[in-house]
Amino acid sequence: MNDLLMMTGIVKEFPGVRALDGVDLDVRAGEVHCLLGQNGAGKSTLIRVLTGAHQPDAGAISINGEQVQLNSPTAAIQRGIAAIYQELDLVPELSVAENIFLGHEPSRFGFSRRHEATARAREILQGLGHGEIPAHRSVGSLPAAGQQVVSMARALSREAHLIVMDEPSAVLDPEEVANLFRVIRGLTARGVAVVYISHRLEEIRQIGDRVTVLKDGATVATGLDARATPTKELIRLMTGRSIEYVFPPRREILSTAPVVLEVEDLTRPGEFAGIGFTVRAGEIVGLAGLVGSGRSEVLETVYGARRAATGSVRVDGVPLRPGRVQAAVKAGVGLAPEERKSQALLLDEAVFKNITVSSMGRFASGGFLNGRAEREAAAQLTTALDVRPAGVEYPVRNLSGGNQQKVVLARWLLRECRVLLLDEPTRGVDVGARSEIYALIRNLSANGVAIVLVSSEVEEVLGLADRVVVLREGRAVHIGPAQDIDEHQVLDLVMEGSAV
Amino acid sequence: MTVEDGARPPEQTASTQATVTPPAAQRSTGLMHSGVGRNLGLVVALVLLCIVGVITAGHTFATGANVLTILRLAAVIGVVSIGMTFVITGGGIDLSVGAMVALASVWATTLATQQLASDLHWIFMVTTALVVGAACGLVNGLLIAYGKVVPFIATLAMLAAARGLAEIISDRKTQIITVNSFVDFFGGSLLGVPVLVWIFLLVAAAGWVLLNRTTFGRRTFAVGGNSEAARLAGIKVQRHTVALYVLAGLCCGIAAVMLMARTTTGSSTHGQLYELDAIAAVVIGGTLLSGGRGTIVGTVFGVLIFTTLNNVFTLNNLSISAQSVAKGAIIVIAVLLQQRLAARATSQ
Amino acid sequence: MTVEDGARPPEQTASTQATVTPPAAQRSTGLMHSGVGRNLGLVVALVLLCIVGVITAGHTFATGANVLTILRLAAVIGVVSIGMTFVITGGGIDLSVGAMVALASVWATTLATQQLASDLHWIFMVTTALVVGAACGLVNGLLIAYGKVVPFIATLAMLAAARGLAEIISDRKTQIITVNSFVDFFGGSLLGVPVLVWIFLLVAAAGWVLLNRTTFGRRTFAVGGNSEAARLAGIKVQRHTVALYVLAGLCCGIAAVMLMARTTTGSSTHGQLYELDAIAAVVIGGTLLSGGRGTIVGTVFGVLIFTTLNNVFTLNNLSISAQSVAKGAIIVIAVLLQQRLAARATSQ
Amino acid sequence: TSNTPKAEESDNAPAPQAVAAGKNDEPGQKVRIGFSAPAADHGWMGAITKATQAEAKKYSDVELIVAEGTNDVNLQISQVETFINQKVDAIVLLPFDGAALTPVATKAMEAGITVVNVDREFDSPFAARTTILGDNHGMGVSAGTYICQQLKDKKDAVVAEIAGIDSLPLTQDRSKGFKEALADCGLKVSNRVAAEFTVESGEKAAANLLQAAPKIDAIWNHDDDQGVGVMAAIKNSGRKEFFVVGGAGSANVMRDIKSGNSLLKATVIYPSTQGADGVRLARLLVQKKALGDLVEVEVPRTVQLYAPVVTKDNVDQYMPTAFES
Ligand SMILES: Nc1ncnc2c1ncn2[C@@H]1O[C@H](COP(=O)(O)OP(=O)(O)OP(=O)(O)O)[C@@H](O)[C@H]1O
Ligand SMILES: Nc1ncnc2c1ncn2[C@@H]1O[C@H](COP(=O)(O)OP(=O)(O)OP(=O)(O)O)[C@@H](O)[C@H]1O
Ligand SMILES: [Mg+2]
Ligand SMILES: [Mg+2]
Repeated sequence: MNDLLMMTGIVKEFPGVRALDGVDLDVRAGEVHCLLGQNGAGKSTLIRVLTGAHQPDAGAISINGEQVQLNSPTAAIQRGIAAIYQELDLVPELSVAENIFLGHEPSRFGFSRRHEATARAREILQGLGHGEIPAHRSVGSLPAAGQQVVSMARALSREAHLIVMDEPSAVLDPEEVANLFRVIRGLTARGVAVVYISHRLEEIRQIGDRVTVLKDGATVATGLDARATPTKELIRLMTGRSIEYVFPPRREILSTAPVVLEVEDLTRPGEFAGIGFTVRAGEIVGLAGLVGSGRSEVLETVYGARRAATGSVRVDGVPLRPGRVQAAVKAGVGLAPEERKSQALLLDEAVFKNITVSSMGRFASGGFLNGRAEREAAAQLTTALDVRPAGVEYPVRNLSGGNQQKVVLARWLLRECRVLLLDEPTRGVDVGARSEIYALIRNLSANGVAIVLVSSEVEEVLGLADRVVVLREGRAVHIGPAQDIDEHQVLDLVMEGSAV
Repeated sequence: MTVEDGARPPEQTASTQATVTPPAAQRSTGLMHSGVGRNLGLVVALVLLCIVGVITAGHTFATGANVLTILRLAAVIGVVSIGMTFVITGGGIDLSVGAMVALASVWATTLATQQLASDLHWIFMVTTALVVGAACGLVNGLLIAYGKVVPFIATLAMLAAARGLAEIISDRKTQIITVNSFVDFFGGSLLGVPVLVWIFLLVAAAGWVLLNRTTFGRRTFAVGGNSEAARLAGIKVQRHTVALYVLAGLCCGIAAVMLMARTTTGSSTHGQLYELDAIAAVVIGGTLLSGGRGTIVGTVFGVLIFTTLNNVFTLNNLSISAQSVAKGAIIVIAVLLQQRLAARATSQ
Repeated sequence: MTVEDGARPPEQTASTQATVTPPAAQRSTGLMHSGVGRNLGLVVALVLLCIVGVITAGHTFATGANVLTILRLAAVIGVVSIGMTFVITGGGIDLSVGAMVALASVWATTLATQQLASDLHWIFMVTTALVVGAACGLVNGLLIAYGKVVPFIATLAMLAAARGLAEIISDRKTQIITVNSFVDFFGGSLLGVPVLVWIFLLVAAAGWVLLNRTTFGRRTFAVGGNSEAARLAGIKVQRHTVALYVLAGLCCGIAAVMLMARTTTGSSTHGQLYELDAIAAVVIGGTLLSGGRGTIVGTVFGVLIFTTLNNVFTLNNLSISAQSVAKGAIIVIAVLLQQRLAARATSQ
Repeated sequence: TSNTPKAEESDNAPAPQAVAAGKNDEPGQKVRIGFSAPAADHGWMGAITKATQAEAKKYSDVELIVAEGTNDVNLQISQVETFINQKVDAIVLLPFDGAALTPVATKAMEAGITVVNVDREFDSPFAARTTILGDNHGMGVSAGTYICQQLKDKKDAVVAEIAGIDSLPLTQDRSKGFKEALADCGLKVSNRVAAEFTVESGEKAAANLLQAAPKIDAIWNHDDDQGVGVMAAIKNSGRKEFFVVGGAGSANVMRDIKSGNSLLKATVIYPSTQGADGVRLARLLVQKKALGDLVEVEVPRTVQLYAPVVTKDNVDQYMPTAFES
């Protein structure tokens, strides 16, 4: 018994919500301890209590058998606890190196030693397999995945005994995840403990040692063997029910179905070139590719959020005015963007306002809004997607990460779109809600909506899409029916770009 | 399309309806609380001020005439502050309000305009003021939305330019209004309440409805809260931004008309430092300077607190410098009070 | 939010702005470019202004004496603006700078202080001014960091209170400095350059080093850019915020000393509207009003542009009203220029 | 008291007039007076309020209510309204803008309150019972005349002007008078800058002016408080080829003139005791007393104060009324 960390009976209340209601967690040195739970179960809150970001209302924390009071992030850092938070907590204006060493900058007499910082940052990034990220570039200009790497580097830059990782793999593609696991194994080999949170159960099996399951703010199981415990059992513990975690059956797309979306020769220098594909009514086209292959850029360009250098986008045969979101929206195109916090959510607004913001016209007469109708429509969706807490008046800021994602999705489900562009729609969403989202997407396509789906989980792309476009370094290297290709072939394609 | 069809079997939802979630009823009272709580501190601050007023100058403070005096004073800056609330909620700021008031008042009282007004109808003076205000607002809005000039700088430039223009037009002379029908109408009363106060009430009510009950208001929050998200949600962010500044300019035009009626003059020195007064009222009312959160009711309270403070000071014959110090202290106390009470109300 | 987005070129707003991993070398020249480019527009604006000055008033404008006049004028507001740059970069704002200058100047020129100074050393006057400035800043900082009063309101309150206090202490009299050693030292020159200009240069240089080369500076960016991230990284955000306001207060103390030397007086009317001037200089220099991005060099340029503008106006005997209009137009032009040039420099 | 510049001497030297004034000074019916003036953002305006308060203190039967100084006419109107609500006996009003305060002053008069208008004139005779004015135009004329006298032989003399707040009508009046007087002797204003009545703005304006004009023969500076800054700038520039005429008449300046070793050779008085006189007249009006040295039994409608030039020769005469700014 060498418990590095013991948390017992942790309670944390927010106005109106008891996020943690007696959680127990024990972590041993050198192990990867996985934390499972549905969206809103309280995982992130527990982590924030552990890192001193939140003060618990009750409960005890001891480290190496010694009772401690973690009343500030500094206190936790001094105890050797480092974290990668779910919401990337970086300073966009500062450089990569500065972010990594924020709070413990190499310095002499208060003067920062920038060369040392840059050198050490490079070292750490190299160790993470990302020597290509320039240490002096401002973090705000990195893509989400790059920022995630910086977050990791920052956690590693502290001499920590315990590193907490809150959904680090959400923005990573399979190759990156493998790389992450390599790093984690290196850490545990040195006796560092890792608390690992993810909604992808296969990852738990690959990297985890023991599992603790949270449900509704309480520990429902702890010390489970990460490899031996059956998936069914884990899901039952998390959700209180058993879910068949499968993709809904595929329907036949009629070749007579009209082409709704036509993308032709779309190019943005430096991002992607010569992208062309079509989507029929009721069809789902999946974009596969590594992080940085330009999938998000393609979607945003189709949507008009970026202006294409060349090429055209047509909806129902009518060309869209390039670089105009308005034109796309008017033509019935919707985009659920990749970064929910900065691109999608109005954090201080109520859930229902976030959901109806793109369909306000429907609830307004003469510019006046019918608040009741809005709330009802929103409530219907949040119930369908199992957003917790269930009230539509709740400010989105206070929702857990996964639930925020569901709110974004609900916005576009509400809007009657002809074309729906979904960028990582299930990022951070728990297994239960995930299968519900799959069903919803299928349902939409069954009703004639043309869907373009971007996901870093190849399994998801293949499971949902009718046709797959594989991108590599901004070029389409393969377009074809999803049935004709398997996961390995896709992975080969995204990395090599050679023939199947 | 088919969201409704998309909903899955009902039992599934029911079974996952978790226990963490408090019942809907409970939450809605919580929200009620925070709704009141948001302004509770302001109400308390205002009531405290009134109590001080009654104790120290009861015989005059608590009279109807004095209340009307306070309201009349509040009316002009109040209307400006309503416009400012929109701009700030939408993530901007407008330093040019005072200058716009001055320019509108000067333009609406030029000989030519007054001639037109006395020949035909005073409505021409009013229209001139409103158009001038709105036009200045339009320039602000275009510079900010399409020229990408930061609001602080664009409106600071407008401040300088509009006041300079007002001076040039008026040749730095105070222009006296000779159109009696104008003065009679706006200087008069309706049901015992001055027309100016009615205008303030109307503008505040219209502002409240616009901000809280219309798509325009909803978009304002969205644009101010996260303009990128608003853009991707299909809102015409730039056009909306322009509209917000035009609205603020329009409010300045209305305020100019009110000030013209009150002073029977148009002058390039009207509206000095209104930008600070208005922003202070808006911010003390609880609107976030960074945008995305705004409250008309709070702004009205903010204006009333400042004007009542002035009134109580005048009644009490405090030394002028001491007034200044006291004002600083009272502002801080009001904000601290507001915070503590709001926090308590929300946490209940 | 709009504030910053407004300033950015459109491509940058789209979140995942990047090219397919350009090589590091290429990116680093890009950075160089943007480093120069960031101030290129300001340089061009200043040069244009100077060209106008030379053309319209060549015989007087381009003289060494006139350059020194401009620098002397820039010095006081320049020092204030350096302090303001820190506060704004750290995500705050300080409206009380002018009032703090006034209070510090008054306190440092009371009979008692001057007596002490003439008996012992003028350093006592300087110390008094610095301590008063820093103390006011401390109050601001404590109210904002620990009292959680929004900076706008807290410093607005300080504005009222400090000016009122200055009036009480001075009894609204202009306090004339009789300590000759003080006036001689600060009014003098060193190597042909006025001491005041030296002080400005020193403060600017120290500010640059502090902001760009020390952990304090890095943390200022962090606190202003994402205060929650800074807190989670173990930075004592509240303490840092207090330090920023103390720094601004200290700069006001220095500015007070400079103003005392220039006018040989202390007065409660010193420093009027410095808040607007300083914020304008800082913002035109490229510091983000919403925090997280700040540049001392830009601020210095901002200050120089405004002072040169005034100088050129005066040399040309322009009427004040016309100056006002022209000023508005020139500010906008400078910003637009700056933007276009910066955008081009970055996109290359 | 009378409307001559010597009026205030009666306070310091209880000489002949004291008999008449003394009678008036006897405590009578209690008088509540409201006083409102623009913001004390410069020395002269601060001195006005101070002198007014000091004067009121001298009378046991006067209660003075002072409102916060403001440059917002809206607020000043409301202050007068508050005085009306308080049912004061008299209001001494130095309006930020005379025309703008006329309606509310008229309202006060209609409510039976005696209004005494100070310094900046209303545009209706019904708005005030009595008006006390400085002579802004006369100030300019006096300054211009003095400069003409001093430069009588130099036809191409360079005369510069440092005005006060340029957006105020009073500044316009002063400049107009100055220009007219200079024109009489064939001179003109070669360089004109405007400051804001504060020391700091004076220094700034003067520093720029000295650059703009490499050679100057005379400078008229409208306001002595900003003059402190002007003199500081001049000292800094090390220039000595000209002389300076001040305005308003602060004690500092008078001491400078008296010392004789300053470039400041003269100043034109603009009395800062107008508010104080206003209080006195308001008291007399309410108590229905007459003005001491006049035969007339009513207080006059208008009292315009004189704008004499103070030089080394006559400075002692004016020292007592000078304001400490
Ligand atoms: N600051 C806050 N204020 C109010 N409620 C909060 C706050 N933070 C979290 N909550 C609530 O606490 C509960 C737990 O949230 P938490 O973020 O810990 O969930 P999670 O398990 O991390 O979910 P996910 O998998 O979606 O990230 C949620 O119901 C959430 O709405
Ligand atoms: N690890 C990295 N370091 C630096 N830059 C990167 C990295 N990964 C990607 N980029 C840059 O980001 C750009 C776009 O990345 P982005 O993540 O938006 O692409 P994506 O295909 O949409 O992937 P995702 O699924 O993560 O959204 C790429 O063109 C590349 O220049
Ligand atoms: Mg979470
Ligand atoms: Mg992407």
